[in-house]
Amino acid sequence: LEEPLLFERGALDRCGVDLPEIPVVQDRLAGLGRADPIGLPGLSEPETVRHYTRLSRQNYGIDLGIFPLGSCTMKHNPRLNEKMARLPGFADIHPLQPQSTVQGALQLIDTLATWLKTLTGMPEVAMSPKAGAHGELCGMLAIRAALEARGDARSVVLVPESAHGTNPATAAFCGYAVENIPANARGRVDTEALKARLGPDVAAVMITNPNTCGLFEPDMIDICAAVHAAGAFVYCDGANFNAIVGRVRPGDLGIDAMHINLHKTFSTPHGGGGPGSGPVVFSDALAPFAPLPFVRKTKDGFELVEEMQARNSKDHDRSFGRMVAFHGQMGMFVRALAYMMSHGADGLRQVAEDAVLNANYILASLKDVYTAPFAASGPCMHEALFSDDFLAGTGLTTLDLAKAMIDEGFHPMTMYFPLVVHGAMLVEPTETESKASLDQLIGAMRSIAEKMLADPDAWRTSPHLAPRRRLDETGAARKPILNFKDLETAAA
Amino acid sequence: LEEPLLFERGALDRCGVDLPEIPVVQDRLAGLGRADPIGLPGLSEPETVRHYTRLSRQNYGIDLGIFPLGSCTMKHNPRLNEKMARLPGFADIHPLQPQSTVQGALQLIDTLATWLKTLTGMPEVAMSPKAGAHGELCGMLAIRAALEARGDARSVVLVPESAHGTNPATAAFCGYAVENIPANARGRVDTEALKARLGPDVAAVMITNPNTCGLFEPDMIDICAAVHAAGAFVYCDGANFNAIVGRVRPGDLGIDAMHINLHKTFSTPHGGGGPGSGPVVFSDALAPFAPLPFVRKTKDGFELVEEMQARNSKDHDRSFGRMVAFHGQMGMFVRALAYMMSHGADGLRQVAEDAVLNANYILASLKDVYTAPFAASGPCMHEALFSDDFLAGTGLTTLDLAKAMIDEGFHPMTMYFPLVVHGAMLVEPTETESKASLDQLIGAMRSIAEKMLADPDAWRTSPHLAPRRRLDETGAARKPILNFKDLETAAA
Amino acid sequence: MRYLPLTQPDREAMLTVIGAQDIDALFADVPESARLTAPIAGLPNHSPEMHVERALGVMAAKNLSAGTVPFFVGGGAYKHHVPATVDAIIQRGEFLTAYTPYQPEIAQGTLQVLFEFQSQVARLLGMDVANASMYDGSTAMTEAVFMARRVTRRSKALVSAGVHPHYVGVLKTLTRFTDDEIATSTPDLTPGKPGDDLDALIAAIDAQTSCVIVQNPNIFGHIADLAPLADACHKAGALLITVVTEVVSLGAIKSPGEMGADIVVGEGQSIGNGLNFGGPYLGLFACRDKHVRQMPGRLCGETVDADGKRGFVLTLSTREQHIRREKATSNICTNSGLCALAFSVHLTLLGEKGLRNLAGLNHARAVQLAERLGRIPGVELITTSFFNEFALKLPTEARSVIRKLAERQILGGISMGRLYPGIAALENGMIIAVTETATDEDFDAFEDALDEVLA
Amino acid sequence: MRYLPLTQPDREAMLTVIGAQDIDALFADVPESARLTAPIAGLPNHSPEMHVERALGVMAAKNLSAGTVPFFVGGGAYKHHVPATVDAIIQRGEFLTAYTPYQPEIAQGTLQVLFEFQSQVARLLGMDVANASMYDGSTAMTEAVFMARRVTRRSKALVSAGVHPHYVGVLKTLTRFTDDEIATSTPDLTPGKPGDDLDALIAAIDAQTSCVIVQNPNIFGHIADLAPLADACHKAGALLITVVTEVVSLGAIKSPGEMGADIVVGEGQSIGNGLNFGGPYLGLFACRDKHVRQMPGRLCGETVDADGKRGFVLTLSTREQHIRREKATSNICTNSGLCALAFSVHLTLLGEKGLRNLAGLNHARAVQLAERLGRIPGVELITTSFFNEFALKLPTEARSVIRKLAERQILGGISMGRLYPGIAALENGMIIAVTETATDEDFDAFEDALDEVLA
Repeated sequence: LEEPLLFERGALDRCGVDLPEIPVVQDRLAGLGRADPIGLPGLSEPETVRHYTRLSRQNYGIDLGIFPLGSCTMKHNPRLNEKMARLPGFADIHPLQPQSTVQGALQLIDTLATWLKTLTGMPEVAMSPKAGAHGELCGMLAIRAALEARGDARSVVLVPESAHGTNPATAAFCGYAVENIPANARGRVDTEALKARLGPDVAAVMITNPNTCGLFEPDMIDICAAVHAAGAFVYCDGANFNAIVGRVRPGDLGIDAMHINLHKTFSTPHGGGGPGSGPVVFSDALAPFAPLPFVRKTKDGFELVEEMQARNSKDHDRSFGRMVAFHGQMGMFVRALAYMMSHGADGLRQVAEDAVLNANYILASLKDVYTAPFAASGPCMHEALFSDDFLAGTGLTTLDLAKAMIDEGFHPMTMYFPLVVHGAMLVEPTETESKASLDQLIGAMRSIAEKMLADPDAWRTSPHLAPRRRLDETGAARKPILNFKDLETAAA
Repeated sequence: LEEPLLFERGALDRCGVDLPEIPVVQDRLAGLGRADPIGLPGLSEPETVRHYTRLSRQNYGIDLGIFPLGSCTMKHNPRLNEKMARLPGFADIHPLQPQSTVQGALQLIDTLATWLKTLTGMPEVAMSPKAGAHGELCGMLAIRAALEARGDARSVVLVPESAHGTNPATAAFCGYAVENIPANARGRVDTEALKARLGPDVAAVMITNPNTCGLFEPDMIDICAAVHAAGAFVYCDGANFNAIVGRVRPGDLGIDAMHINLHKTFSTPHGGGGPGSGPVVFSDALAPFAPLPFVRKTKDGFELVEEMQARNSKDHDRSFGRMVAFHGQMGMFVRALAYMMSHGADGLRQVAEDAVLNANYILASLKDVYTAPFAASGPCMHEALFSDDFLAGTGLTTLDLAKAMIDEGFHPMTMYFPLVVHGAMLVEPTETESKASLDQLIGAMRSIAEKMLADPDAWRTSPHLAPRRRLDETGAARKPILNFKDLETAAA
Repeated sequence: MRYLPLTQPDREAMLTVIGAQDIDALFADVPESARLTAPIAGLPNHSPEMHVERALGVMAAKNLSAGTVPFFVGGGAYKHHVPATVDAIIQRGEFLTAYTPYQPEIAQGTLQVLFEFQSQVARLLGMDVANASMYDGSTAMTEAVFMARRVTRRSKALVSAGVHPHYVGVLKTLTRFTDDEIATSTPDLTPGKPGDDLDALIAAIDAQTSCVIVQNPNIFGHIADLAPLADACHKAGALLITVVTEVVSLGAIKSPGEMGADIVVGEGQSIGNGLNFGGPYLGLFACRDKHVRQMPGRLCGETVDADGKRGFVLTLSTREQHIRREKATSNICTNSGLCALAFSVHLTLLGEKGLRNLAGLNHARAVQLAERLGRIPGVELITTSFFNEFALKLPTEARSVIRKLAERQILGGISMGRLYPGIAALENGMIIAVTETATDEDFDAFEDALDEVLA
Repeated sequence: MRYLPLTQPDREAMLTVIGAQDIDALFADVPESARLTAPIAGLPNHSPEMHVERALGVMAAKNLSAGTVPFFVGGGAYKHHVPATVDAIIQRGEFLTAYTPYQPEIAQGTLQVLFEFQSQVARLLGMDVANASMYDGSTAMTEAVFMARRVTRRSKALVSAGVHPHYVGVLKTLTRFTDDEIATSTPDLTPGKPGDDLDALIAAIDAQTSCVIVQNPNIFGHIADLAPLADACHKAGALLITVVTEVVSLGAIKSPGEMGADIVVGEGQSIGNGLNFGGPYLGLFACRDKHVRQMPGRLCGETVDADGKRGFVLTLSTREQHIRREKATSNICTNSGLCALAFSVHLTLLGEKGLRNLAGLNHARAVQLAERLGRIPGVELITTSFFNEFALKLPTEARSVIRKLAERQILGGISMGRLYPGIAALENGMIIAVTETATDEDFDAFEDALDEVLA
């Protein structure tokens, strides 16, 4: 059965809640009462449950099978985390309650901060950024604030061409010109080109490590030293921290700032697109510029510092300001801390090892069939990169292969990213897949590839078994329909 | 993707829990330690979630669509009930805690008891029976205890032929011979036949009202009076109480005992087969024989009376004893009370009205195509009865029709019950279906019937679109495989 | 009325289709005198969700929940830690809101779970075959006695003094009007093997005996080797029925099946299910292959579909009341499907390794506490071989001790006076259960409080 | 390690396939000096689920949760009753554990929900088109300012004194290194229309003005007719940006769209989402059709599949950073999908009728409390036209009053001293929010306590 739109099912006079009676009062709406119909269809509770349950079954989630999106990191989401985040002591407290009534919440934030600082080997952390890209912004704002504080106006940020698209967008947002640094043949930053470009106009280098080809940047220490010598800062995109957590502390490499995607490394759920959470760790050089508010341990408990001018604080004394209305993604903090405590120092190290092992197993098992552009240069980290070169001449591409995987019951890998590799396929299994699950994926990918090479014409129109066949994305963008317009139907 | 058996997936050394370290002690197992492998495969937590999530998707539930099983009553299961049942104050208390520490739990049982007594118009209720059939047993035990208490050994229980199969089974269990009473042409008990059979050997009459044809027994008051005049008791099977709740108090009809399926009338979830809960209301004549334990209101609070001999209780003074280890299905009590409070007296009346209206709408909409054996005798109650007579000559039966409905996306109705109608199809929509949902069902049922009559041969092998085609039930019973036997695989 | 989708215009349109003037016309069969013309008096009208939550929340808050205090109550219901995953899975609508799998093609989820559950239970209990669950341990035990009668065609059941007295109570109630003879005795508090009357049972077996029923670990936590009893039963043509109320013990001690039991019943609450003030719980029932057709309750079996694919169905339903009516093996109709699912999920998370560790931990912690409490002056450890539960003899009446502990916010166990009212010889007895959920701080608090109360 | 499925034999077999000697070989690219050879010091090792629950439970118990006390705190986050159904649905694994719908064929669930969400939000705000959500209200407001600059090619933003000061703070932070000019002012406590500087704003609009930003209801709960301001903006070629932090108000008062706003942003937490100590929340963003290609954030659009069936996809991604990189309209990447789902489910349960009733109830209750508190000697009701939130002027510093109320277990509102530190003229101000969750007993307790504290 197809599930109609809410607007086709519901009606303005239907309702799935019961409310107490409204006391009669003289209204104080200043004549601004809303008179016209809003157009919001309602449903009774049973119909609501059914509508959304049916819709949910048109979705794929990590609970149903492997979700091997490279650079997106879809790992198991423990239900313990969900349970903890729903404790009334966390879920039902207001951000502006008196601080004496939220000491446990502040303690949780402080505890999580300690874990993040210890795992990264960095002295400071800003907790409030709401997502990875928001964290990048936080880091770059601190860098610019630090440079301005020393009166050093610089104008350029260097970004390797394999970077996440958010990196250049963030640098531009902070008023910097962006220059790309090329990759070398081994899929890493061209260190010599980078060093050559450093100079008094360069404010920062934004570098992803492990990078978006799934490779560790071996020259990282060297690069950081060179950047610092040139008076600039190193921003590290920490999206792939899950590959090295517990095995490498980014602080030991010399970086100045890095965001951590709690939903990637620390398993908070993606929920079909968010919410995320992107705390940023800072070096001593940047710590004074970290944003407000922040939690500070005092002799009696914990304090939430919301405003610099009102207090004589020694830390964050040159904070660049507030990034969000309140204090960050508390719900995600609880989940991430539950995950960290569950794994502990030993378990988090195992997380990195298993994530890397799983990715290399896939790489090793498929590189005879799939083109693996950097496999010759050694092991990968948490994700295996392939390209569709092996399909040359068939007229088939990465897209066809991805759609064919859907018919086999798998979510496809990341397609066409990183941009440095043509027809890229980036496969990230994560540490929460079993060997049996990987063997199933590998078997399916081998079999599809072999069949595509044998009979290309049979593979141009997948998927056939999904809730929908290929969707017309061009048409959608050309004449966008972004809203259900037919008020009459809804009112009927 | 097919989901393998747990035993094919798991292994003895896999584990999805972490436990604290075991302290070293001198064991006190008297040499009875378990040495041999048990053979229990384990899975990590991510694999466990996936195994059961995938399995769940091979199930149909009321959350996905209408579940029109007649006499089974599948209505919306509110999530509020689930939330309330999980409050630690209800879910995390032990049945043998001191009574002073469970006063709220006893209050809840007492409150629910008050609702049940008020809704049925009966003076007493036994809360502990674990399901409807267990409630029947409770009622019949009380009847036999009451008869024995007055030294009146009777040997026969009369049961109409349309009764639930549990009724004769229960009567037999209590040591009674069972005699069937025929139905009349209007689908009701043949009152004259019943009265004619009454006599000094008859202990009780077990009667379902509304009956399993979905019809109200119009002579109920008359029957009860006749049974009482003959010195016997009337047990009413309350499985269909949802059809009359708030519109008729069974006590006003003259019955002596009736169980109430909390999972039917009051929406506690069926969970794929249970748990149920079957409190039994009693008349004054039977109240002294009700089982232990029971809750009594005292001046300071509530008391759980567990043992007669230890106390000088005035009520239940001739209790027939204990039916279960503890006090009944507390988890279901919380859910049922949440449902009752949500509806209130006005809402429960509306429940019965809408349930009956929905059933009659189906009956009226399909009786021109489907054979409706009792439609001529007037409206039905909560369920509409059809038969497959209209398929005569096609070689198709109720079973084929039911399986065809699966392919249309619906759960079929109850098949071949009640036994009084050949090829019976019993459709119970419940009050929680919308008109749109009923129209969809009616449309599909009409369309299937019309197509079956037009081209019978196309319809002998449904379903085709379900997770499985028709299953070999005969083979399963002939050589039962009830257990995964291959220990080697699991241990591998 | 948030649960009712029909609107007033819907209702009117439907009445028109039906050809009824109003809703009352549909209730025409109800005798005039029994028709209620208004909502029932004495009950409130419908309530917003918010108000229901508030009212029930107030009741819940009046109870002292196990997780908030040092907790040592057992006696047939045990507080174990249940992983959050278990509850998340059983709340999937497809499991929660499914009915008995009468249409197997669209109920393979429930059916495969039941098949796996049966397999897990059979292995855990050391038996050939288990059913798809029953109401609880006590009713399962009663069903076992009836099954033994069907198998042996005899009707005398010998019940060990170590069987949970509530279970015995249920058995007595349900055999009150049958021809079964139930022979029971009362335990005493002799230190060492409380409730262990195996020798007396062996001596009492005769040609009329259908079955002997023992609980292991018994109500006092005592564990025994049942093999000699099993031999004696089999020699006399009787069945050995074994009851297990703490199934976690089977990760540490020999299963009843390994010791020769013919029918094993149990309370499965310990795995996957919460305390819930006594219900819903999960009756386990297993037997030998040769007796399977005399078994009560639902059974799920493997088969194939029309395409030859493996699938599962409810089977052997010729034993059941909807087919057999008054000749059914039992009047039982529903099972505890959702509790069985919870059990199965938890046991899958544990696996062999986890169950053994969990059992080992329970045992070790119980030994630690037993030794600590046994050193309190005047306190005597009665049960010397046990799994995670043991009995103490106190220098005073235990009921009041338990009450005083509760006043100190400690739920310290069960007084035998509550389980065996009116038996003076037992009133100083106290039964204490220790699971993995008890901390060292809980031990300290308990020991200190008991010391204080007894001082 | 309950979350890690690989066993040691698995790991060894896989290393063999890879051809690596050990796991360290896979980390060969890491410089020797940065390789950690053991688990990181200073952190505990892995913990059983039971222990994690206990530790976090202890922290949670140290907080005073809103549902347990009389509660009147608002200021951009509101406690409303969320039906249990909402949480049950968002916990469905298929929603909870899905990623951004990059493969629309197997993400129609998320996509249809987003399309419905966009449609609901657009109607609620009275606008043509809404996006699929943003981080929160404050970041959405900042994005609106940037969008206005793109549309108007001007860079001066006028911010009303009634806008939430934290929102203004975020805007100032994020424009610190851009060319934007942000003109703000400080509100005062003149009774009647606190924070209402519409006339001054109209006067200040000039040819450099890209946008005017007003909040309605504003931080003091005051509501105003924005139509004159909208006209003034449009005459000057500037955009009117309206912020709504309490979206339930839109069930009672005219929407920003109806009053002429060009961009409406909001905090959607009020519907479907809990307080969560400030996050995750739900940024709403809506605009007119003509500006849609300048809009930030994800958009879901309707299309058809290869068989012509209706389906949904993410669209207009040419605005986004993964395509545009440094030329993107925003660096925003994730949205608040799960919070948007919760919002959409709750709003579906409410429907037009339920939302209007809920809003009516909030307003009536707020009026009742405002009138009661306004009668306390020395207390002045500052906000005379409001929805469910209003400001009081106390005879003393409000911060200490709030603290004293908290000591009495009453969460009585927000002191303006906390929101506007260092501004003496505001320090006696207090902002009080009233929702459907407050009972008459809560009102009594609050009034009595405030009386007592001020006495």
